[in-house]
Amino acid sequence: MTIDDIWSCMVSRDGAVCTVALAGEIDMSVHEAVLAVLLLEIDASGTDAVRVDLAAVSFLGSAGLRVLVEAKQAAEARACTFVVTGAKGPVRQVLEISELLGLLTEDGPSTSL
Amino acid sequence: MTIDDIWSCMVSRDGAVCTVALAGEIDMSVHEAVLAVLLLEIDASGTDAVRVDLAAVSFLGSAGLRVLVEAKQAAEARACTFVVTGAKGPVRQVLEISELLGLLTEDGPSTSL
Amino acid sequence: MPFDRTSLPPPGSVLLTDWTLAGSHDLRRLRADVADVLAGQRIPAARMLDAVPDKMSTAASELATNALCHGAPPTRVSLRRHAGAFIVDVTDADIHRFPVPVTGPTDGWGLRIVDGLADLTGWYTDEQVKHVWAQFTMPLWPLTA
Amino acid sequence: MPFDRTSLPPPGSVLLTDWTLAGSHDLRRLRADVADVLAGQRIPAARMLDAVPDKMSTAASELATNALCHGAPPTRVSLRRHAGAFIVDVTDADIHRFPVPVTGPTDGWGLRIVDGLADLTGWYTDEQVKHVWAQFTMPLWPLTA
Ligand SMILES: Nc1ncnc2c1ncn2[C@@H]1O[C@H](COP(=O)(O)OP(=O)(O)O)[C@@H](O)[C@H]1O
Ligand SMILES: Nc1ncnc2c1ncn2[C@@H]1O[C@H](COP(=O)(O)OP(=O)(O)O)[C@@H](O)[C@H]1O
Repeated sequence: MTIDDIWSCMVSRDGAVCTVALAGEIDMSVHEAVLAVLLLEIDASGTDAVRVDLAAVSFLGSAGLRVLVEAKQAAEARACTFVVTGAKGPVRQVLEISELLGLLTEDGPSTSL
Repeated sequence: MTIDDIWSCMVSRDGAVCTVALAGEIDMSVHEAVLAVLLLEIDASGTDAVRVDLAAVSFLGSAGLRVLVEAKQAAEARACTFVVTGAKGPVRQVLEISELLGLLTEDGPSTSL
Repeated sequence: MPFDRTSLPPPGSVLLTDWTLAGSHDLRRLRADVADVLAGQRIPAARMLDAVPDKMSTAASELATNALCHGAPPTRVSLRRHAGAFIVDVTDADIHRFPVPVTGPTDGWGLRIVDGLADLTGWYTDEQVKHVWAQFTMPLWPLTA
Repeated sequence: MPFDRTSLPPPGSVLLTDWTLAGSHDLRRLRADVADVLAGQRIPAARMLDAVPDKMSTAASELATNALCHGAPPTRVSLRRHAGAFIVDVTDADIHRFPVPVTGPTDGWGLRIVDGLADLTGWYTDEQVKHVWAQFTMPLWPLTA
């Protein structure tokens, strides 16, 4: 058995903008933990915007999509901006197929990175 | 305003042993997110033991202590081993003052690192 | 609409490997193994693997996730080969509940992802288990002038 | 037992700095600022700062956390100097609820940490606000032979 890095998140803040940088594989075995982190940052006092950086995410499945959509809905309900950045490769493809690229990212469906 | 790294967690796995490496400052503004991550790893199918590595934690306050104690209790309730490692400096001092070093770590109260 | 009625995969495919999953912590290993097995296959000269390993690894993970969440154990995944294509087939023991295309904002992403990635998808039941499958054709090399 | 009855800090201390906290996201900055202000103080020749900045930064954070969680706004933190010691004093506007030592497995760590770190602790109310304070004495250099 080898040691596997499963996932990680790094939370940083620039004034009222909170960035959550996720890494690793976001599947159903970790989606609850990721959602919990995102919802708490969205609810945090002093937060106007949450950016989720997916640059280091190597797998994002349907459970990960659901997390992003639920976080987006929660953010909208409290007038917090929520945006996803850095998706590339298979992660970006999953966002494209699901037609969520426009909803979740700033670059929209027609821009390619 | 500068960008502050607030906290981060990295979850890795070696067979049935899950390691959660925390970093940054664990205070009341992040304790719920940290607890959510720990409880989900404790409950994960295929996990027998959870190790929390505090080596990169620079501040651990009462909210952080509460998280560790609650996680320990949850782990015991499902026969999962829960152990804290790597505490040093002010973090270790807080564990010593609160007399939790023996309960939470393997080295116990009399060993100094 | 895919997954909206039963359909069989093309007959005559050959089993390459299979896996039994105990829980969601096995998904990660499944994804890596699927990509590895595909990367080790001999590819016909006219075709290329291209993004098939990534796509099938995602599809296998999604179908197995559904079997774990909505079906009944055991969850078995097999990878099969059929001429210029590969098939991932996931079985679970619930023959009374089956894939239902859903289009909510938070639900139904699993089947939509598989449909978007695969060239052909379907499901059927036999007496013991339900099969949900997806087929991926290796692209042909573009003809050079 | 500390914090179990009202007591005043030593009289005649001098205010160094104060902060007003809007919420828990200000705790981090408070901790850094407390340590910075202390590091910039002139220290009497016979004494050293030693671990006082770390300890006071933790104590200030704990007392402010309590004011935010259990007291009423505004939460104000002041750092005062008194001869060979520093005092952190946290006020909030709730003069009817006050520190209560608690010894459960999951609760009561805040006051226990402050008690463990500080040399003297206490609380009192005036007409507007409640004060909870902790005093830290700079250690004397050991006498050399
Ligand atoms: N293996 C399965 N066994 C039983 N039902 C399934 C299976 N796979 C899918 N389904 C049904 O199809 C629906 C849609 O699946 P999916 O698109 O993966 O979305 P979700 O899992 O978010 O509901 C599920 O809600 C479930 O009712
Ligand atoms: N500033 C305050 N205002 C009102 N009550 C307080 C204040 N500080 C502490 N307390 C009381 O003292 C108790 C113990 O505080 P503490 O040791 O920090 O533990 P905890 O916050 O986990 O309860 C609190 O539960 C609260 O009832």
